[in-house]
Amino acid sequence: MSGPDLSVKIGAMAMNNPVMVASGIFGYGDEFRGLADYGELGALVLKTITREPRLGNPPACRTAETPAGIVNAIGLENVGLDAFLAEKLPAAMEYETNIVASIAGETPEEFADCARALDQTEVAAIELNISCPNVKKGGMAFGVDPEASAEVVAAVRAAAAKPIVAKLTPNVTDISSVAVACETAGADGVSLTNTFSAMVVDVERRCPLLAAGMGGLSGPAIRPAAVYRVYQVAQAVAIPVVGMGGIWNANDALEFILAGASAVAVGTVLYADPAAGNRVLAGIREYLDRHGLAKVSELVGSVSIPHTSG
Amino acid sequence: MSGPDLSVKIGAMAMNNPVMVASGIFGYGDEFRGLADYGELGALVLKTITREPRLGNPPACRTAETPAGIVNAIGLENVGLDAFLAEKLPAAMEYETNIVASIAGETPEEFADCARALDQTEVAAIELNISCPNVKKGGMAFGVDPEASAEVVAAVRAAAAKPIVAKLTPNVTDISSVAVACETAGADGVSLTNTFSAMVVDVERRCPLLAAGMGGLSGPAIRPAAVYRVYQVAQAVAIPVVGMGGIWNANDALEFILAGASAVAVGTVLYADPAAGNRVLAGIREYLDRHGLAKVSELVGSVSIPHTSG
Amino acid sequence: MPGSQGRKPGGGTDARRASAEVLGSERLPGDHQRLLLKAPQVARQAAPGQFVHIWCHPPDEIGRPPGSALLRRPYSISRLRPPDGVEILLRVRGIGGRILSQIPKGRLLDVIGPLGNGFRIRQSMRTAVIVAGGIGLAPVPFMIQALSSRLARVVLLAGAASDGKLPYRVEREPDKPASLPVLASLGAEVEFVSETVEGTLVSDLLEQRLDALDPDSDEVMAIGPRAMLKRLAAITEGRFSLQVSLEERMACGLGACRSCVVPAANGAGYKTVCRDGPVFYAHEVDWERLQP
Amino acid sequence: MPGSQGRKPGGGTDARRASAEVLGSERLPGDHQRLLLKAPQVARQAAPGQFVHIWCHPPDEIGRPPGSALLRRPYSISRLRPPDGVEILLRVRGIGGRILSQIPKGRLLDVIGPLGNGFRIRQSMRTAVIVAGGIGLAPVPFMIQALSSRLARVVLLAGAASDGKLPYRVEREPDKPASLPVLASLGAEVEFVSETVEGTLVSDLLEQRLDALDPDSDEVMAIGPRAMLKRLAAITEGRFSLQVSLEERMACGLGACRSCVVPAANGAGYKTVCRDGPVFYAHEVDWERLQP
Ligand SMILES: Cc1cc2nc3c(=O)[nH]c(=O)nc-3n(C[C@H](O)[C@H](O)[C@H](O)COP(=O)(O)OP(=O)(O)OC[C@H]3O[C@@H](n4cnc5c(N)ncnc54)[C@H](O)[C@@H]3O)c2cc1C
Ligand SMILES: Cc1cc2nc3c(=O)[nH]c(=O)nc-3n(C[C@H](O)[C@H](O)[C@H](O)COP(=O)(O)OP(=O)(O)OC[C@H]3O[C@@H](n4cnc5c(N)ncnc54)[C@H](O)[C@@H]3O)c2cc1C
Ligand SMILES: Cc1cc2nc3c(=O)[nH]c(=O)nc-3n(C[C@H](O)[C@H](O)[C@H](O)COP(=O)(O)O)c2cc1C
Ligand SMILES: Cc1cc2nc3c(=O)[nH]c(=O)nc-3n(C[C@H](O)[C@H](O)[C@H](O)COP(=O)(O)O)c2cc1C
Ligand code: FES
Ligand code: FES
Repeated sequence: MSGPDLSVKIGAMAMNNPVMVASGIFGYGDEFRGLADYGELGALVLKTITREPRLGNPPACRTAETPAGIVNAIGLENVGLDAFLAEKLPAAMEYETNIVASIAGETPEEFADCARALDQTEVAAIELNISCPNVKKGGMAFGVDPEASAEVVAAVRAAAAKPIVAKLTPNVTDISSVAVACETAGADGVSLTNTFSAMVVDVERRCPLLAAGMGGLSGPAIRPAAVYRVYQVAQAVAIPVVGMGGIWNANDALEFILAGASAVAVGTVLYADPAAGNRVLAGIREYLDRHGLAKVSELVGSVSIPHTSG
Repeated sequence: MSGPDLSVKIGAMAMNNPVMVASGIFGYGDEFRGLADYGELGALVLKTITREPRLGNPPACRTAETPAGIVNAIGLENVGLDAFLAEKLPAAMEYETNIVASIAGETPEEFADCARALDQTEVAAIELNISCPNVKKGGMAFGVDPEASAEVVAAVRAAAAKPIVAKLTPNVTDISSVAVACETAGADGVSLTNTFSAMVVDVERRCPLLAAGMGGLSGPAIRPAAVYRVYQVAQAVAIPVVGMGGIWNANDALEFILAGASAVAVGTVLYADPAAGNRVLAGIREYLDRHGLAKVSELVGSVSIPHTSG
Repeated sequence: MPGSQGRKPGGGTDARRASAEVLGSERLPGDHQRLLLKAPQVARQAAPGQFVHIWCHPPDEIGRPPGSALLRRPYSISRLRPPDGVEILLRVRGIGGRILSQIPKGRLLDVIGPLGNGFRIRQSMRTAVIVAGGIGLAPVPFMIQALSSRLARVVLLAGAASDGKLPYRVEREPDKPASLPVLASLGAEVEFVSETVEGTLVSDLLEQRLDALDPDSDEVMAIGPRAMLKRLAAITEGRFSLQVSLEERMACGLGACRSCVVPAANGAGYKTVCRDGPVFYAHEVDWERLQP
Repeated sequence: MPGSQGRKPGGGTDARRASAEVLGSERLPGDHQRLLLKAPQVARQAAPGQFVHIWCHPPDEIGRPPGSALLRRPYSISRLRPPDGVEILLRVRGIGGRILSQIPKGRLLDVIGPLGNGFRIRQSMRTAVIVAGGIGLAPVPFMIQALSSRLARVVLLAGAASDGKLPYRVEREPDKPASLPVLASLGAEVEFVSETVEGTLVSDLLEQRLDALDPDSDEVMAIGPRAMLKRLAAITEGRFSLQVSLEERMACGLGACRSCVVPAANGAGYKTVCRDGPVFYAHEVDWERLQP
């Protein structure tokens, strides 16, 4: 199809268009097969894996609805690196687009071990889920600390040649400093935001609704908070930014792009509309046509915040 | 009316019930007069004032809608301390309940000056809006830094005998540490959360929708994130916590109470339903009756998060 | 609870808030919808130029937060239908308007109003010249209703981008200015221009007539796009008293939240559209600093 | 856009997703609603015990996030109405159910299904004993439809807290067990007990009959509250093959998100209700660790 140039590069990963699927939403890619043409999208990020398999949080319940959002406490349940390589990745690779693996660990070494193995595969890039707990720091997430984040990125950088994207948590005072630390340590891109820490109380039963107690808020509710964080990070780093958090339609995606995202990812919306990524992509195309723009890259980061202040 | 005991104390401020109106929503109290029986509520917090009058952010536009939320960038427009004392406070004092003044400043001294003057008035308590920019730290909010927050609280504590409530911003890595610093510095209570930093982009005009560029997200969208922060803070401090952020109905308010809030405040909801505070109060009463509880205080902080983790 | 009946919303004690029954809802050309509400509290107290603040969802669902249209929507009072009917005329653009336009007859709407300050009618006034552009025509019927009963003469100069954008039928006869018969029948001399047919702006119409007006007894009242209002302010400055009705995004609608401010003249800070306005004397507004 | 017609949602390429027309919607006792959907893709492929995942809002509004019911809602397939009708039976409790129960005939619903694994019918099976409690009765008509055409005998043991909680009429005649005529007419021997009238639990009914059943050819299929299922698992353990249908909160409904997991027997991690289930053999589930 001719039309505007939608291509985007993150390090060596070339994407036909800026629409990705966010990690975790989509499992290992196979379960949604057939519900939309996922191969049409720029990249698909698979569920975060860890070196060892993990059971995740206790069930009953793991996901709750909140106004225009959901709170999940899946807790990184995953099959582990070996089963991922043997069973899950080959199936995902059947999609004719970039497949991105997402990894987490409790130490930089665990990240590096996963990355080393993935470097031998066909994955287009590796996303680092640094929102997970850092055992050295008593379970505080790596991603809330620029140094710990940089350590993870550096360890992975040393272990793998593939493009690396660091996925940032919004639960920090200064997300830009984390982004800059990741860039300096060698990340090819950053993606944000992961979920906002959150809690839902079952008032009738007088206990947390999620078995894990707390979880992460995603969906349209967080969009304006996520857009602002993308804006802040895009001001601070030179590497591409992948924006996400509540994208529901093309207008939302364009908010992220105008705020500074080179690419965007759809997440929670896929539970309502499995074809949302394609819908968003079509809408971005339509917008570019309507505004007579030849390239999506012309839009990236084109808004700015006035320097006056009240 | 007999029925459950709803009373709450924050320092020396005794409230008949735990439902407050949040700062800023309600102006100086007079504008909403007649749209509900505000005197029935536990306390009314007036709009934040500063020592000098302030114009706030540029207009067109200052408030935007987002999914289940709004983003505002009013920017502390206010009449200043003198006009507040002369004109606004006397009108507000006509409500037959606790009137709380909210103050902000660019230095601890500005806070202290306001507090000193307010200490001579009939206000029941003083709320410190420490989400405002700290000129000494290049405009970073006081509230993101435990030490700067403590400095403000200590300065006000030295200047005023009235109960002091420190209002916390959620835009930090570790809100509990800020709460603890405020408690140690002499606060009688903490209230949270203020708004989440956020941005809305006008995609057609390709600029920020809010004239100020960024603003603060409030409303139901933030509720689960606010409840979790209240939970965290209530675990960390012994002083009463005022919970707010997206309360729309009694169930929402009870989530905050069960998570650890001794009192709650309604904010954004008043723009839809000016009588929401009264509706919430009635619902809390009904809940206590239905559950056979004699006191609302029995509920405060009665949920806990399991210590298992996936 | 669909189609539920008449619970008074929220226990408000203020006569300004009520559940108003939708007595009629009619689609009009140009994506307009006319709603007729049974709102005695509004009908009794309203002045032309005032507005109502409407919760777009069912009143009995106010305890559940909606995903969109969380805030009320301001709409001018378009016309009174005595004894207690109030019409609003909305152009469907965004989500709130769409929801309202789909509410069937018989349902209830949670309405606060009348709010704000309407157009002032000075004692000495004889002729009112209403200048209205586009959706600015919404409150014009009510203005004519109120003015024509008290003044010697009411002139309406109306403009639109094209005839099709209007909710009213345009009457064009040879050698006569185009008219809007529905509005003329309420008691105004009407002249209408469309940018596509006549190629004239409504502000030009006023300019042509200015010399024939008497600054002591005649007054211009304007409502429409900012660009039009700015132009009128420039034309009339120092010569005629001009009242303008402004729009801004609102939250409270009551003057409390300071969402809807516009710059006041003489550096006097900001004024709220919802409470100080929506109608201002042109000299109260700082037109330089007013955003387009 | 109300009452809009048949746009295929989202350009999905999967036969499992379609806009299904609501052919009928009927209020039933006990706050139940029966919806009849025109869903050929479901009707063609469905097995009893499978479910559909429904977006509660208009299909053409899927591009706008709702404030509540952001996730789809899982409902069992209650009955097939050939050639392409699919019934669901819902008990209105929360917001999603309320929205669905109010959708008028003629509107469209965005439905994904059939999803999950239904009840298995072994080759050697002769008698199926269905044990159903409360809203567990929803898929029972479809189960009877499918089983009675292939097995010698279908027995339904049904229970509820009280008669009034049921969507069906209860028939009580002297000296006979209470029955549910609508379900009996589909080809099952029915015995019904209500806790308030008979004072018996449906699990007791099964217990009384167990000795008369043949483990090789007879099978128990159960659906209802967890407590009931737990009891049945205990009663049948090691003696009879038991299939149970479980419920959990879902997000994707497709096995991807791991929201809806239940503990698997023998420490084999978790299984998803949406994809591995909702029907499991009792021996696949770790009943100890299963939350009440
Ligand atoms: C005093 C006053 C009187 C008005 N009278 C009329 C009238 O009689 N008929 C009519 O059709 N319109 C009128 N408007 C404009 C009307 O309020 C907006 O069209 C309406 O709020 C748009 O809501 P929406 O959900 O349909 O659009 P959206 O674009 O979805 O609204 C998004 C947000 O922006 C706000 N907004 C969007 N456009 C405007 C606007 N022009 N003015 C103020 N807020 C806006 C909305 O209230 C909402 O908060 C009036 C506005 C004001 C301030
Ligand atoms: C496989 C399966 C089949 C089902 N079949 C039927 C049926 O045929 N008829 C029927 O009436 N109900 C059935 N249910 C239960 C039905 O899905 C819930 O009643 C419904 O999701 C409640 O949504 P709500 O918005 O009305 O309630 P709310 O309480 O407002 O829902 C809040 C959230 O909790 C979830 N939730 C609440 N209760 C349940 C539940 N029991 N199971 C799963 N999720 C829940 C909702 O999906 C939603 O995400 C089934 C559930 C499952 C898992
Ligand atoms: C159920 C669920 C599971 C998730 N799992 C992961 C995960 O494994 N790894 C990860 O980096 N992010 C995970 N996320 C976060 C999303 O990738 C995304 O960052 C977040 O949901 C915000 O985007 P959204 O609002 O569009 O969903 C998960 C989100 C949800 C809702
Ligand atoms: C329009 C608006 C103005 C506000 N002004 C103030 C303010 O002046 N001082 C303050 O401490 N908080 C202010 N807030 C924050 C609220 O008091 C409250 O903390 C926040 O909105 C979260 O609660 P809510 O989601 O119920 O609105 C304001 C919020 C809004 C929406
Ligand atoms: S809308 Fe709140 S002051 Fe005008
Ligand atoms: S609902 Fe997603 S795995 Fe079952």
